[in-house]
Amino acid sequence: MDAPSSREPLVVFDRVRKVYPTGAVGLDDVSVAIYPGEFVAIVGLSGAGKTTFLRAINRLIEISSGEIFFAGRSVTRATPAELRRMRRDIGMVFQNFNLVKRLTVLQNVLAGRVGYHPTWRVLLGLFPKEDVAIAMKALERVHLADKAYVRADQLSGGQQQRVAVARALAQEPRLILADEPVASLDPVTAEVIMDDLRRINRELGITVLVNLHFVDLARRYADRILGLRAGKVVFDGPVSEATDEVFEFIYGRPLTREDMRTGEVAARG
Amino acid sequence: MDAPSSREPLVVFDRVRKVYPTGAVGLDDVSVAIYPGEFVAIVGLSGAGKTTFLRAINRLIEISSGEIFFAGRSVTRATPAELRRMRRDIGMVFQNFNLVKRLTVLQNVLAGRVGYHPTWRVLLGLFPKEDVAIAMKALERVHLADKAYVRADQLSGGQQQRVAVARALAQEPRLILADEPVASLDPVTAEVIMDDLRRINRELGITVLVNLHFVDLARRYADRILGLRAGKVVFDGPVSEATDEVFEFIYGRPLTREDMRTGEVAARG
Amino acid sequence: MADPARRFRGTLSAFPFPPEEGTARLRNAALFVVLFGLAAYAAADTQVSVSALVQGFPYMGRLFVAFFSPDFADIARYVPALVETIQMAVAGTLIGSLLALGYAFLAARNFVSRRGTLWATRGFMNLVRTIPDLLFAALFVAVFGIGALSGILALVFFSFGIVAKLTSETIEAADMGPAEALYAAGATPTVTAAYAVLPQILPQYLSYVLYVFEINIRVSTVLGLVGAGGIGVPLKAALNLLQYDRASAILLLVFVAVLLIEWTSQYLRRRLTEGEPPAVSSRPLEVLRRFRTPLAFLGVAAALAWSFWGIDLNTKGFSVGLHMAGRIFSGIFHPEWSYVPELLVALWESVEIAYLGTLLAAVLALPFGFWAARNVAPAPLAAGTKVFLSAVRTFPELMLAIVFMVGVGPGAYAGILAVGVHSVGMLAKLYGEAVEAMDMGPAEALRAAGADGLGVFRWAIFPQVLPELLSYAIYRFEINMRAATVVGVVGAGGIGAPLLFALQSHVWPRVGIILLGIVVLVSLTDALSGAIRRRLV
Amino acid sequence: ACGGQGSSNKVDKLVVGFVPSQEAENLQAKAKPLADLLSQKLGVPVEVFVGTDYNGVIEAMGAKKVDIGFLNPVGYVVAKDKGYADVILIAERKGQKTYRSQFVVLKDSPIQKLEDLKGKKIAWVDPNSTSGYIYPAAMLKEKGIDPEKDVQGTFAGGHDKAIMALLRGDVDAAVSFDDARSIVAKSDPSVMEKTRILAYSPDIPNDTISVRSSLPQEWKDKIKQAFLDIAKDEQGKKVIKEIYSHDGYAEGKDSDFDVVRSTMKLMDIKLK
Ligand SMILES: Nc1ncnc2c1ncn2[C@@H]1O[C@H](COP(=O)(O)OP(=O)(O)OP(=O)(O)O)[C@@H](O)[C@H]1O
Ligand SMILES: Nc1ncnc2c1ncn2[C@@H]1O[C@H](COP(=O)(O)OP(=O)(O)OP(=O)(O)O)[C@@H](O)[C@H]1O
Ligand SMILES: [Mg+2]
Ligand SMILES: [Mg+2]
Repeated sequence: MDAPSSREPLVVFDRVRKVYPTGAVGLDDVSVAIYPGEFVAIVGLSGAGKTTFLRAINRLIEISSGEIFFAGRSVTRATPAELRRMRRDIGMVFQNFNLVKRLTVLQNVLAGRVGYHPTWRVLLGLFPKEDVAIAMKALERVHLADKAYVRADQLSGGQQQRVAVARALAQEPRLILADEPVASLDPVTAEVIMDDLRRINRELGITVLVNLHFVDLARRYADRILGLRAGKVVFDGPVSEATDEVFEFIYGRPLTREDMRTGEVAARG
Repeated sequence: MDAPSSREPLVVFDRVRKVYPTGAVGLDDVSVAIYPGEFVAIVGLSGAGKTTFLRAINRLIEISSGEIFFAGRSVTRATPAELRRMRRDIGMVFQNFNLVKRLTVLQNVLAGRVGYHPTWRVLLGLFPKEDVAIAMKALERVHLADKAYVRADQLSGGQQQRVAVARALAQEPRLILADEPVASLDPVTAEVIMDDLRRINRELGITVLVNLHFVDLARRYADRILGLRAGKVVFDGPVSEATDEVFEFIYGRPLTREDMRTGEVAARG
Repeated sequence: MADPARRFRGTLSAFPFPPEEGTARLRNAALFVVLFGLAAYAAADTQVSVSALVQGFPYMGRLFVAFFSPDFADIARYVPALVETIQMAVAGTLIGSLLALGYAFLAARNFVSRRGTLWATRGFMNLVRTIPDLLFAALFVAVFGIGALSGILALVFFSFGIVAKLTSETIEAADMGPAEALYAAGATPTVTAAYAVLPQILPQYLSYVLYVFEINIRVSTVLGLVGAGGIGVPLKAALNLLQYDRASAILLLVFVAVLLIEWTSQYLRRRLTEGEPPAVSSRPLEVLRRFRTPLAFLGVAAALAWSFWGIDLNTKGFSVGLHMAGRIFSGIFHPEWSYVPELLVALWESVEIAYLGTLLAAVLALPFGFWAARNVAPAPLAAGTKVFLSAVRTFPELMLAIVFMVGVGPGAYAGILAVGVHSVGMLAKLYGEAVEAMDMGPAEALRAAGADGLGVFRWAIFPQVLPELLSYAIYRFEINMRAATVVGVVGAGGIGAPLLFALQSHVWPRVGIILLGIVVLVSLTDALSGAIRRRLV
Repeated sequence: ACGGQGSSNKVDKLVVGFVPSQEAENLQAKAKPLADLLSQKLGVPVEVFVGTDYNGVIEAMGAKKVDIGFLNPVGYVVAKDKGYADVILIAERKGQKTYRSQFVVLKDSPIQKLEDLKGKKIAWVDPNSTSGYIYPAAMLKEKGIDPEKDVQGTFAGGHDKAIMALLRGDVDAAVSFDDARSIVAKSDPSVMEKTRILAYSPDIPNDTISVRSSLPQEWKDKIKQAFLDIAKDEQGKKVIKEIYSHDGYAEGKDSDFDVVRSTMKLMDIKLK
């Protein structure tokens, strides 16, 4: 890995605050830069602001003050059309996969291409041949090319999440945001997904920002860890520095078996 | 535990065969006896006939030949009314919980009592006070008494499964059948459910028959293991005898990390 | 350890209901008392009596017998009329439903967040639904003349009103996760709606469209009212001359046509919405799959072209028509306020009849709905019940009205019975569909716990489908309140007859005040039913 | 209506069924005073109801649920044929027992006589309407024009709608009762200047007061007398005028409707 500082940052948070209408503080004066090629895990207790952080980047939520930049351009002040162009370059993977169950796997992956074509073309479902090729390529990367014509609801949870990763890939994005992509999966499948994300990061150089609940996964996959507490960045450093003490500081309490994906058993083993 | 052989068996399979209309063989000449108070894990590959085995006991499926007895009476030849009486004594826990999402937790648990009352009473929803007490008691056993008046769809998956266990308990059954009760739960929650089942088995003496996919769970919780392969019982013995070799024989292949609930990590740890 | 259950029981203690549960129960009980009390009052007020019905059986039987000996002598004249009706129904349904599909998104809370916009779009949608088809017919005849164009337009608006409402409710219930994923991928709102939400709602949308299409064929009387011809004209003629043998021949024809259409479209729908065939890499299949959407568009366009084929769309007297429409509107917008006292009486009668009729239907439809559901009833029973319900829906309201008038004499009671029986056909069909869409897991769990059929029904099926059943019943109540014809024929009072008279004699200010009354009443019902549903669901 | 079936001789209540014609715009409110008058004259309670269609009234008379019906000519003929009803009186308007149907054309239309209608577009009312189809169509037939084949006919669904179609220029001629233009005048006052009457039909008997056949003769007579009395007294006159613009009632007998029957027969409308 190059030293991040030698390059232009891909994402910049400049004194960002997000206060929800209920008064809850999502982000509290966050200033952070993410560099191309990084694999960053964002950790923190429930309610720490992890989701808020990710969704602020592609403006699925509007921030209250400060400014966010993506690839040097302001997300915060982008017009709707500009925003759509930026979003095209940012893939997103959700905890609940968010596939259209009734469509085939291929159609779901093609959904990642909609940002590239005029509305009428998408409405008619006329994607160019190259798009189909890109989508199939993305499916191959997650080892699901053979399921291309299967309906999404016929897949297992893990397979669905891999389709969601393929959809993000099909966008040919520069950045992938993943909000607890493995929280609803069993541990074996969780690893498969995390492996996929790491491979994508390494092989394609796509920057990955992932929210994780589990300490062990964060340690095992990320290059850099961003610790959030009550909307503030309380830790930011390479994974090697993220000791148990650091996590206990981020969480504001000692680690318990529930902070580990593998629970009691791993502790026993 | 008393030696099982000293008592009357609770469930008896007498040369039971089940062939599905498609020709698939669910059970192939199965003869087995389950004794009161046992905690039996049924293991086997997907398609081995585990579900068929359990559902044959309360006749949710009709067997093709042979005979099944519950508490000394024939299930196979029971009249509809007799069958309902028997089912009342057999609680069942499903992989997907099968709760009525829109009803409260308490109402779902009370549904376990319908077998005890005349139809008109059930139709009017007039359960006697004692039933409510029994239901609350059952909820206490799974530590959910405080959620009694919450709608079932507001609970997490693990909590829903515990409600389902409480519903089975409220039947005041002699036998609980559980068909992969933890397959859709995360490992931490899975243990909570298995703990509940074991406690019920130990403290109330209710016989528990549970289908499990995962070798480690079967080993950790059961007294006795029943190995099925292609509809045949290929292993039947105390858990102490169920070595890795035995499991490999049941599965017809070496154990892989997927056979362990905790996956690779446990293997590593 | 001989009886574990007894040991378990030994440690019981009583658990009282928590206070908030108590008040909720009380409120539910109060609601029940009010609803039941209203029913009892209305029943007394409208002189509902079982013995009167029983005494009427011989006469009703005579009518039925007359009805069940169809005379096909004139079939050569009916077939073209039926084809004409189907053409207009296709055009009206397609246009109305397509407009409704787009519009439904504009009226869905999860797609439009600006309150003002939403208020306006929903308002318009509800208004269209509220305006009686008779009034549409009168307006269109003035502007576009008698004939197919007015007929199609009336059907367009009618279809739009129903489909837009139902579809926007479905959209609001859709899973928004996929939509969010599409926004995040840079999609426009239109694309998001089409790509992430449309596939989710498509099956329901198609069933609404089919449902409306079926109504449009059956309610061909509206077409007759605007001089658009169709099968309604000979049917009405036969009924007026009490020639039930002819009427039944016509209805049989309609029935067969509707069944055929229903079966074909169900087949198509299954092909459209259910899983793709396994990846067969044959070339034509590939092409078909790839161009599925454009092909569907082409199909719709072809159907539209056929439906307008050979239909005379006269637009000559447009300016005269507009002039007339202007006067009509100015009349409608100067409501006859002095009519209010009479209006209130009539509206109240409508409410009573609709309430009792719908209640009757909602209860009668319960068993039929369950018998019609494939997943709870044996297959032959379900199929048979569906055909039977279809037959009930085909039986014209006018005929039902006559039957019950003969049975119990003219008046509100006959109206209630006619409204009730007629509504069963639709309600039971919708109930059945709701049951079929239900999760069968809880039912199995209850069976496994030793429950009998009724126990399973009460504790696993009913609670799951209750919200749907309620909203269908409430929706039907709304329709029944506006339904003019049935209640009018039996002289049961209500708002239908005065509206019809006012329209026929061009007393537009009275039409205006009546319309206002209906709009207010329907809005009130809407609000009230929303509150009731929130409480019970 | 009466004391249940079987004991059809005992009459303890009478039910009167109205069927609206297009001239009656607020029938419901005005029917009640008539019921009171009748009740006063006959000494039994009288109920009234207004239906939107006459077929229900006819069937109900057959089932003894309705005793008195204000039936239009075709309705009466149908009911009589079924053995359900007998005519007792015929309504009078402006001293006439009859009314007419009319052919209307635009003022500047080249059509001057019925024969000119051949091949033209005509708006009828509906197939069972006495003045809106049966009589005028029979007139064409007598002139050698087949109303089903030799003209392009459309059933407009109402007398007003037929006239409106003419006004819009959609058709060359319209038929209606005499004179439905006054209804349309409420939506387009220029209708009178813009149109002219091409021809009138022969006289059509006015609507009837019919009673169910199963009623005892003495009651039929009593009812007839009651209506005649009502038409004579000042207050009663006003009441019946309000309802259907009736001025009075004349004795009616079944043979008065033979003309209707023969016209229907000419038009091939069969009764059974
Ligand atoms: N839509 C919303 N409206 C109001 N408050 C919100 C909303 N979304 C989040 N919050 C609040 O903002 C804070 C940060 O929430 P956020 O969802 O970002 O946390 P998180 O770290 O993702 O938590 P989790 O691990 O539970 O997903 C919390 O206090 C939360 O309650
Ligand atoms: N309803 C059915 N119709 C036809 N065949 C069936 C049916 N249910 C099960 N089978 C077949 O019977 C055999 C045993 O199935 P069963 O469901 O009992 O296996 P299982 O051990 O529970 O598998 P899993 O672990 O996948 O749940 C399989 O070959 C299966 O395909
Ligand atoms: Mg979150
Ligand atoms: Mg199974």
